[in-house]
Amino acid sequence: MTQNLPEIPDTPVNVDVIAHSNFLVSTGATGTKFLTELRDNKKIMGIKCPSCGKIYVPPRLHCPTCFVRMSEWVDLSGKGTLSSYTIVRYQEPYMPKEPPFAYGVIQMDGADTGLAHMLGEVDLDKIKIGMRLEPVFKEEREGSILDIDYFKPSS
Amino acid sequence: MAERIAIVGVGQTHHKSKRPDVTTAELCAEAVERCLEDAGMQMKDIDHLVMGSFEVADGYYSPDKWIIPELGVVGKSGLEMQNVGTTGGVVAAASFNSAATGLFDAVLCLAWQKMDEAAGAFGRGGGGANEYWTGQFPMSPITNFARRTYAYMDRSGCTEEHIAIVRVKQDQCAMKNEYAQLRLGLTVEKVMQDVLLAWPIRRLHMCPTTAGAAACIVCPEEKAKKVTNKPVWVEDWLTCHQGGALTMAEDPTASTLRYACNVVYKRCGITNPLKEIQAWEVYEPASPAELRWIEEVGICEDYTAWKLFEQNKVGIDKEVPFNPSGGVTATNPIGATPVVRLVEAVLQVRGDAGEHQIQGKIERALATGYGGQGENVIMLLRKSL
Amino acid sequence: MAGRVGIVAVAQTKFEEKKLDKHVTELMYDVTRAVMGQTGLEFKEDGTGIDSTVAAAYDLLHGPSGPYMFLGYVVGAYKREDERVLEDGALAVYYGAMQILSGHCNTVLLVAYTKESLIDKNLYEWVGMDQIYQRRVGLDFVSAAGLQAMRYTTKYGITPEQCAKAVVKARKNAGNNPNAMCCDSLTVDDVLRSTMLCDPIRVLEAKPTPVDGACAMILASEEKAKEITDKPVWITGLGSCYDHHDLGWRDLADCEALATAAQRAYKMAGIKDPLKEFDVAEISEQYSYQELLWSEGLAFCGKGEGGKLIDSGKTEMGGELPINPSGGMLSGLPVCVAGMDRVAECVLQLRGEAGARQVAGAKKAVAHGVDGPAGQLQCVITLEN
Amino acid sequence: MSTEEKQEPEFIQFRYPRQVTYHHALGYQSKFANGLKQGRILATKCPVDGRCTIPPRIVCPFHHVRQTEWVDQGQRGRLISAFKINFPMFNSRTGELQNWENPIIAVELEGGARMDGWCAEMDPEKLKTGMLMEAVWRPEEERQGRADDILYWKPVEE
Repeated sequence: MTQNLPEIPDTPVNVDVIAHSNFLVSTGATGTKFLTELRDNKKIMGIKCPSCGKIYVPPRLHCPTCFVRMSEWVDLSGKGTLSSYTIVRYQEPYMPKEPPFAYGVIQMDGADTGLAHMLGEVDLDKIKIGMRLEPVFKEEREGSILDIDYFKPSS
Repeated sequence: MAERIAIVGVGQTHHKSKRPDVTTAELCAEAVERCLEDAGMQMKDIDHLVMGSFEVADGYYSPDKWIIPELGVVGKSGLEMQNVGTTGGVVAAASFNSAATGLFDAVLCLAWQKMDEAAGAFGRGGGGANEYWTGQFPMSPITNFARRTYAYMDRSGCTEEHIAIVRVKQDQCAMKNEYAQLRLGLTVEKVMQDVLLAWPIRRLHMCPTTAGAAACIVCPEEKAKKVTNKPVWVEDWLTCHQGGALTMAEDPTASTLRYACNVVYKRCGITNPLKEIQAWEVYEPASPAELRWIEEVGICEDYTAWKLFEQNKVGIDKEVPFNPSGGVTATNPIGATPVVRLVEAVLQVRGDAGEHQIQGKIERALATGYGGQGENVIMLLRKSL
Repeated sequence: MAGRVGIVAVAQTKFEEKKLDKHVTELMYDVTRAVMGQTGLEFKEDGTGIDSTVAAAYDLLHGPSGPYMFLGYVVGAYKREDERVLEDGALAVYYGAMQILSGHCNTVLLVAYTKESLIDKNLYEWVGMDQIYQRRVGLDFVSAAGLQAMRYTTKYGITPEQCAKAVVKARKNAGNNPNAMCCDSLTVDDVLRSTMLCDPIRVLEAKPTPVDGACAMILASEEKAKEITDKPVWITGLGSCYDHHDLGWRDLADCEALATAAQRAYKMAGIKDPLKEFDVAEISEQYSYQELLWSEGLAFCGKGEGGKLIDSGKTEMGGELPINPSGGMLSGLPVCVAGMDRVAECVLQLRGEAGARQVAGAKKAVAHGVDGPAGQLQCVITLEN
Repeated sequence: MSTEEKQEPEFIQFRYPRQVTYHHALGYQSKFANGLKQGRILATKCPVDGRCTIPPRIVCPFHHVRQTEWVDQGQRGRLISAFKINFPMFNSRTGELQNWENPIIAVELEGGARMDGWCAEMDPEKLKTGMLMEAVWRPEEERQGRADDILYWKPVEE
């Protein structure tokens, strides 16, 4: 019975294994507050560190440098300045828009950080770092960062 | 080199089945806050982090990146370790190694799992699958332990009722542990009537799905003595894995626990483990596993552990002080579970375990991590140097 | 630091687009047996062989159920110390060195393997973004790099030509490296004519993908290293550092984390003027702009001077500090393996065994690894012969 | 597996449904898969102690030697263990969640290797350790070199 079985080929075989998942994401009390404000009041909120005074958006529960709990919410106008952008020209199934479209980092007025989101209502060739932007909200909102449809140039 | 190291602070979350009120990162921060408070330290005192979770159940690639800012440790060094069920064990081992280099004053060891978010993570052939072959069978930790227990019962003469007694003992311990997730007030009858998942494993026999995190701070000798007056020394540690050497079909009883314990006992001069180690926190993912593990750590002869339960000799302040916290069948945030074991062992050594504290002097405690099909991490703690 | 850590053997596979005829264990086998052959070390239970294995691998990329646990036997994990770092391979070297510095191990086998051809790399990296905000808007590591590139080039006036030069240099250098995937004589114009991928990054300016391959090495304590080989390469400095995860929370044009990691390593190694003191650098640049930006972080030049540095020709072969004589990631290296392979390339250089890509008389080298979006986790390792 | 605790409704949660296909290159295991396509069960053999393993392994985990010899394991084997799962699990061929009616068994083949399989006998009570089992294959044109190329194992009279 022992042989090296030449009659069975060594031809490389490739097997596809399908893996499913359906992960649930908890946004937590802090995330919920931020997302609820987006949904119900079309408002972008920042959160302020009681120790260093910095205002963060999107919020977290703890200050990333002081490690103290943050609970003071700050109303932001939603307006901001573009600090960087990129134009996506490849397609992936997880993208919310058809390429080409632009992502930007928007330095929010009244906050110490920027928010990474999409840009819209703008000629892709005319995007400039430093341009002023304001959010455009979706008509139907569900409590997600995508309730902001995109940021557009403000006059 | 080889600094002696001690654990100067521990913290864990109250383990729950669901935590919609926090993100995974916030859950970790909760354990870290408690840990720092316990040690009387601040985040700025920490200079290195070792962290980890079972990434497959997290649905994340490298979740440390996202969690780091929540912990206020941007700008610090660190790394993420992972090895399925033993993740917490390798995280602890890595934090011990890092602290023992003497390069850092304080190393934070953190592990977490938020199982309420991991729907179907194990339906994908987790916990027992070579990625191509065994992954094609509908295997899970449940089926693994069904086989393991079947083999154990076959060889030992232990019955389903004995396994139910084990589960009841675990629950009795958990009832005294405020951090435990399942505190049910079980009886043998209740366990015997529970839903059968795969004979002889019932739902109550398997570890629950838990959202929880645990952390500890490890310091080299000099720093440890400055920080606290009750450091718990880490006498030895060992990761000992099976590495897919045997599938469940090949040997359903494969385990490296006995081998690993013997290596550690030899290095530390332990000849009578039951006498020399006064508290045990051993990772048993299913209640029948506790029987086999008691034998493998050297407490009794092979295939006789069920008799100890029959004679009511296992539990807090009993002859065999095994898993006073209630163990893994009460609480199982997978990746974090070995660190929970470590935290509980530290509390026992310090005498701070509260209601489930073992009375009498505890000089040594042993905690383990378990994963896959018989991978083990051993952590041996000591009260005095 | 008392005692040093020596690297006594390195091995790498040829890096190819799709190794469809090879299972991932074959890649692991090839490289680990090669380093074992070079040193004569084996896996032995009596303690005379290799003490420990540290792997660097991304489980989610290789299978749905924690596959490393079932592949570990290939690298001798059975009944031995076996841990896995869920980061870039450079972090595995970092941690492997700690296992030795802690006095816990004398010899450590390191292995990093990746088969990018298994799943879509972009999809996999998208899962590495925070799940509530950045992942939801569809950002992945490519678009994160696009944002960083745009910010960096705009802030400091870096020209597209300067970035393109990094690609031209990498591909030219790769011609001297028999293991490299892409080696051709591109011109700056060729690069600038290639399709735009994610402004300002063009297709040729991104790391080719998919790439399959593996890398292994053996670390040993000072005493042991001298026994094993007469050409050990010493690890003189180690540093790692985390940055913010949220792309809007840091200035993408300045890589603070890398600067901190580099300073940690340089302080340990006593390096004051890296451009002068190092003879060769191997860095992980997944995109052309990163060679310039990482050069700044590694203090080869001042902030914003990365463009000038590449214009000066100092980083070409034969220049003052050749960067990536091997071709680096732009010539095609798998993620995760890249960091360890950078260290391996430095070792070859310091041993004078780098063949056609040898930098004559190299004595000190620096290797760099990176993980996370837009270089969130950085690791720097300095080496000396 | 636990008793459900009451869930607070006011926290926002959402899901990421995802399907990932892993393209496994079997490499040295290809001969094993090609064997399945031909209706044959092969195993690798350790040159030191002659132990046969399924799935095939590139090195012997215990002796660390390269395993290059292939051994045909025959079509029959003895039952080692059997169990039935009473909850749905994913099928990796279809990617669907399904109930598994057939018990899952382990058999020790004539060649000495042990492997998993499904059993034709639905009643676990009728399965006895040591029973002789025989492989029942999918039609040749449906075989893909996968575990379920063997549809199930059926008990045979001795």
